[in-house]
Amino acid sequence: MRFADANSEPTGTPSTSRPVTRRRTMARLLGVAALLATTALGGLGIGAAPARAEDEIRIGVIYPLTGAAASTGVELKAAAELAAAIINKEIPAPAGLVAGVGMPHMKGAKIRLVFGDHQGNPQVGATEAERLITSEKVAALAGAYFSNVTATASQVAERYGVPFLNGESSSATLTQRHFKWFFRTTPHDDLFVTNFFTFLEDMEKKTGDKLRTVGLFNENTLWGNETTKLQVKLAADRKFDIAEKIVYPAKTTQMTSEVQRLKASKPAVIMQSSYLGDAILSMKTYKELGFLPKMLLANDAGFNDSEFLKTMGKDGEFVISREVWALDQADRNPLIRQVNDLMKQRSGVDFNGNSARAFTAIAVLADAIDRAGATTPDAIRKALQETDIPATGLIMPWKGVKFDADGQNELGQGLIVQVQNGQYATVWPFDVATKPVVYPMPAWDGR
Amino acid sequence: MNTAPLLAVDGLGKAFQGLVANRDISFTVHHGEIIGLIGPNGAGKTTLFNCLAGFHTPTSGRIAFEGRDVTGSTPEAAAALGIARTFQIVRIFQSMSALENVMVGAMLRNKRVAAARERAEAELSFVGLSHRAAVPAGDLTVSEQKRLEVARALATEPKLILLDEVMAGLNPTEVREASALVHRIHLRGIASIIVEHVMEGIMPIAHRMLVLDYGAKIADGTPAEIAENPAVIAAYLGE
Amino acid sequence: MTADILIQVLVSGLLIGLIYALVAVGLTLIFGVMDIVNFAHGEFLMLGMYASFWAFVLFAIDPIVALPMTALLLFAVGVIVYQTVIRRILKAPMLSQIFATFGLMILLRGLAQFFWKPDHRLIPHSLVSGNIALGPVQFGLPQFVAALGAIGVTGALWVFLHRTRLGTALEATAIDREAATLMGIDGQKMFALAWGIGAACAGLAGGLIATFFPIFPEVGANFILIAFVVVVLGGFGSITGAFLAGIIVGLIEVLGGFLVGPEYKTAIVLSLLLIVLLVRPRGLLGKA
Amino acid sequence: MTTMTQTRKAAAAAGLLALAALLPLAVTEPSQQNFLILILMGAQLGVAWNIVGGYAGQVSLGHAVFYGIGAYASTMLLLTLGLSPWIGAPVGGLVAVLFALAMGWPCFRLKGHYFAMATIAVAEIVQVLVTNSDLLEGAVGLTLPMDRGGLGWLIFLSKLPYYYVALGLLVLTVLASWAIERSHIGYYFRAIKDEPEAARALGVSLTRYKLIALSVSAFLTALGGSFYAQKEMFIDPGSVLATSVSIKIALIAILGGVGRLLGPVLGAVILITIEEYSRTLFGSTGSGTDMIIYATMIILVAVFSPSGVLGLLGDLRRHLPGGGRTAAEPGKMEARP
Repeated sequence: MRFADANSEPTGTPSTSRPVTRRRTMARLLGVAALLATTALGGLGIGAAPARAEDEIRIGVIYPLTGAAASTGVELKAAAELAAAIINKEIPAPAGLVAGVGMPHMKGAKIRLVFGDHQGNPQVGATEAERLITSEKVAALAGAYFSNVTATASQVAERYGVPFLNGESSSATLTQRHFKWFFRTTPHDDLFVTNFFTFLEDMEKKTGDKLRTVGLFNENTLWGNETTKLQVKLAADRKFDIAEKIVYPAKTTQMTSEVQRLKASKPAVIMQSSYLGDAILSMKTYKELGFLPKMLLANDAGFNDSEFLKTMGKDGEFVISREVWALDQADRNPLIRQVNDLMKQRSGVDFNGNSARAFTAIAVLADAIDRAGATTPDAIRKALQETDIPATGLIMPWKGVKFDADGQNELGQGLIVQVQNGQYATVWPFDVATKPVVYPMPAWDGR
Repeated sequence: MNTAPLLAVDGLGKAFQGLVANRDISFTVHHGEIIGLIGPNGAGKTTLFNCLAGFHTPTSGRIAFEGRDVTGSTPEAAAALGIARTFQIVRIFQSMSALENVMVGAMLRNKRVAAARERAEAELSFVGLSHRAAVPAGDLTVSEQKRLEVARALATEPKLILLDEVMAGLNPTEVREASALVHRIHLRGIASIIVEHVMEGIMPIAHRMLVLDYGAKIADGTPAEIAENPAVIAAYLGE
Repeated sequence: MTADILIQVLVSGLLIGLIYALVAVGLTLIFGVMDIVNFAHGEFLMLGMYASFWAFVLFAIDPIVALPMTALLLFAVGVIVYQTVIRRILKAPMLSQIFATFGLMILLRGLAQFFWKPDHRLIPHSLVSGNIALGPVQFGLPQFVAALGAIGVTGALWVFLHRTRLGTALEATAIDREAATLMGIDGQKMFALAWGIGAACAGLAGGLIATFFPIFPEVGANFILIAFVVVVLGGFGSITGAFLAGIIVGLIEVLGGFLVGPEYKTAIVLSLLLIVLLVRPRGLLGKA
Repeated sequence: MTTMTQTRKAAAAAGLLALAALLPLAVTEPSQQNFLILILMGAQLGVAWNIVGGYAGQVSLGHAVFYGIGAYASTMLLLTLGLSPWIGAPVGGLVAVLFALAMGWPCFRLKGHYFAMATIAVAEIVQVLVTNSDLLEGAVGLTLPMDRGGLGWLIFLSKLPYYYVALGLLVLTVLASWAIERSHIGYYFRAIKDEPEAARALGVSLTRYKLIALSVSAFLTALGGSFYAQKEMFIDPGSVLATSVSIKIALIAILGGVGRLLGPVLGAVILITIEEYSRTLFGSTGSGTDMIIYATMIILVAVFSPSGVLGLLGDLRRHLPGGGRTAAEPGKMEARP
């Protein structure tokens, strides 16, 4: 480095510059001393939990609150906070809602959510879980959205014997670990992928078209990889052809090579798993390169994010996505509308699949804690195992909540929705559909 | 003095992408000899040094050291054989003390730190820097840094030392000291080739002088002969 | 694979490659003038995107129309960053400089999240929305305009550096700082100028990309690795090198992704970089 | 004077070690112990990096590749052959050494920023390959079995044993670094860093000693990676092979002061504390405040203390009356005046 060279010219008597240097050194030292002092204090402060009210039930909630997925994490946090407000009776709850009556068995104790930020990093997730358990003394944990973070964070909970309720991670392997303390309310990818193929078969019957050539287009984290594997397996079982299988690197600058390959393979249907940024970029690239499959089946996530439609406008129309929640189901379940109104009042946005599941996870957990009548881990775990919430108590289109031996909710169901006129309309299962499927996808410029 | 030459350079040439820096240079150096290497700026003196010390691979010709062909060897190999050098612009190890600088040189022959330290102390004393041993090398004066480089090179126990302008920028007293130092190196039986512009420093002590101009050797003889040589005078006057 | 598809792939690669070049020229300029690698360059790009976004949302100014303003704004950001942080670490070791610009990167991301929320934004329509179809080859108008902009900006930068007084002074500083100082060129001013122009280039790139790329606080992370690859491949400090390397990287990335598999596209580009470095340790056009 | 300085230094080291060994008696809460373990892990990686990046001056920003090799090697050996990490970790270290030799041979031809960039490229390529490798379970990652535990398997329920294993690993790494610093190798490293051409003229083979530096550093970094796998019991390419891991390792060393034996330890204490502290206190707001605080601290240190915090302390000692040692490198001036 040239400057270093210039600086290193031998100086005969370096001491001439001493006074100035010393003053500067002292200034620098003061700065760093202040810094060290703060960090030292901080180090001691970590884990020294603030004083807490006697009748407070603490629940640790871990989400990605900074980093690439921060926008989703913040949304999940808002939903969890709404649930807490309802449970704590700060907001009157609609009748019948699970945990809507507060915590009668806990003498009206309030729950307090203690949030941790995992930044999308599995190690940080584990660290946060540990901190929440041991120093915040939470009675139970919820989170963590990303499947790989849920994996590490729930492992910590398992070691400490603290219940971990996961509401939003769909990796099938999570409940194949046979954990004792892990529970999951949402259905997992096995079900979702199965639904896709059943839906395609139903569509074939309905339209008389052949929809047997499928292009797989999934991102390359845990979620996308597992989805790909399931799709390959099910496609073989159900006699679908995989025209192209692409596992693309997430957070990319361009998707032209991906879309070119898809286009060249001429699939009837695309099945895609992407987080928000990639979802937007891929849609832009489809349009740019004039690629139009008959149907685009999205695997939730980015395509169902509140911002997807806001940013895509009419280019986002007619995307079909698997969902766990849809506002139009309110016609069948009035709770959905009522709770969604509360959400909209508080944070200005409607629920989506992710935030509705985050809400539900906290509600289910509070319900279990209330029935346990105590905050000991064993009592909560036992109550969770005994959970049996009917469909009428949920804002989810599920048959209810009831956990199997591995902690998986057996009564979860998936929906398939399609973007129509800027709304997600339920189009499948046909018996709960509010709109017919628009098929095939209309041309990009014919909208 | 041994009859076999320590260093025999035969028809050495070096070109950089067509630009000829050395052409057809031949000479020999005997054990303990002091050779002055002079010539106008750009005559190819430093290039010749770099070829001898393994920093450049000659384009043509051969270099033999103690009868062995060492043409195109690496600097490390050259140092191991016993060819040491200093640099025109000093290259001392800034993060080390004067003593540690010399210790690095001494480690070529003995990897033990304590032994290297002893050796380095001796060499520092030899160049008259003992009192500055613990000083960070960067805090030494230019003249001291030049001597430090000599000590560091001597610590590798060379048979031939290449000194690149060790007297440049020194005051008359310091030049006399430097001349005396070169002479003492000679007394240790180490041959030296000295690139120098400071004639009053080199003429009195050199056994032989080599003169380069435009990359070629134009004269080779005793200092007295060189001073009379018309080609040398022309080269310097033409400058 | 038919010829049509190949041409389409090459066109796509060329377009994205030109954009990479634009992101990279600012980075390489800063390095060339003062030997500092700016890890926060992707964040300058992000700020440029947000500048366009807010101009569009608040004042209904199209990103393309807003380009001069975006450039000016980012120029100011570059100069401020230089005056507040970089000026103080000029003589620090390379490692501390990396450390400082890395901190700057995190800081700008944090500030963006703090003030503008972590949401993904998009400029829904601009003057350059739509597609162009040339026979079998199709591409987006925004990408095309961005690529043209990249050529224009790089060309203008080249002309500035070689044909204007101020630019020549900057170039002289890059070639030999001490000599330039002796010639009466104010080094501090030149450094500030380099940061200003470097940031402005990133800002322009941001403004052009904002017409088709989602805007969010972490968007710089998507581009920074590629930008570094382009700078190194072209040779640190070489504007022409960065321009060439940008195109090469774009073509190789899209073509490699298409032929070998998109999951390996980054690895293909990085392998190309390593191979070039082994043959030419200072990149394609790096100064010795 | 020499013996006294050394005695004093040995006493200080022993005191520090005793303090570290007894610390868990005072810090009993597992999350606080976990915090201490994170510091030990960061310090170990920083000290290992320092060998090649600090002493030898070869700035690697691709150390995650060695970290990942260590984590994957020991975990794969455990999962497929049922080998204990006591065997798996050293094997992983050796694999990392082989990789370091293969990668260093061509990369060491490059200088400065080009070398740093090449190391990033190598690590990123490996991350892509592992992410797409079926054998290594790709992006799904590997989970360690929870059905065993104890010292033989280096899997524990409580934090305390992890603390001591991490401390042991750090001590081992510091000792290795110390031995190198004192031997001719350490002198050669610094010579190569300061003036490579002059070092060659003194018979130092740049390639050989740079490769030694990278290999030792790679071996120790890989051990750190194995430890990570044992502690978190889950690894995937994103958590052990990402460039962000490489950069963090380098930051720790830079923050404390490169080329100084204990610089990275101090760096880890500060960096990990800032990181955890800012996230714990401000991360839950989701407004990015934690990043702002973390980044501001980093910039302040870079601006006010360019040679690391230890460097600043060294400067101070020079300028205070009575602190009369003029050493450019503390601890290196053992010469008799």
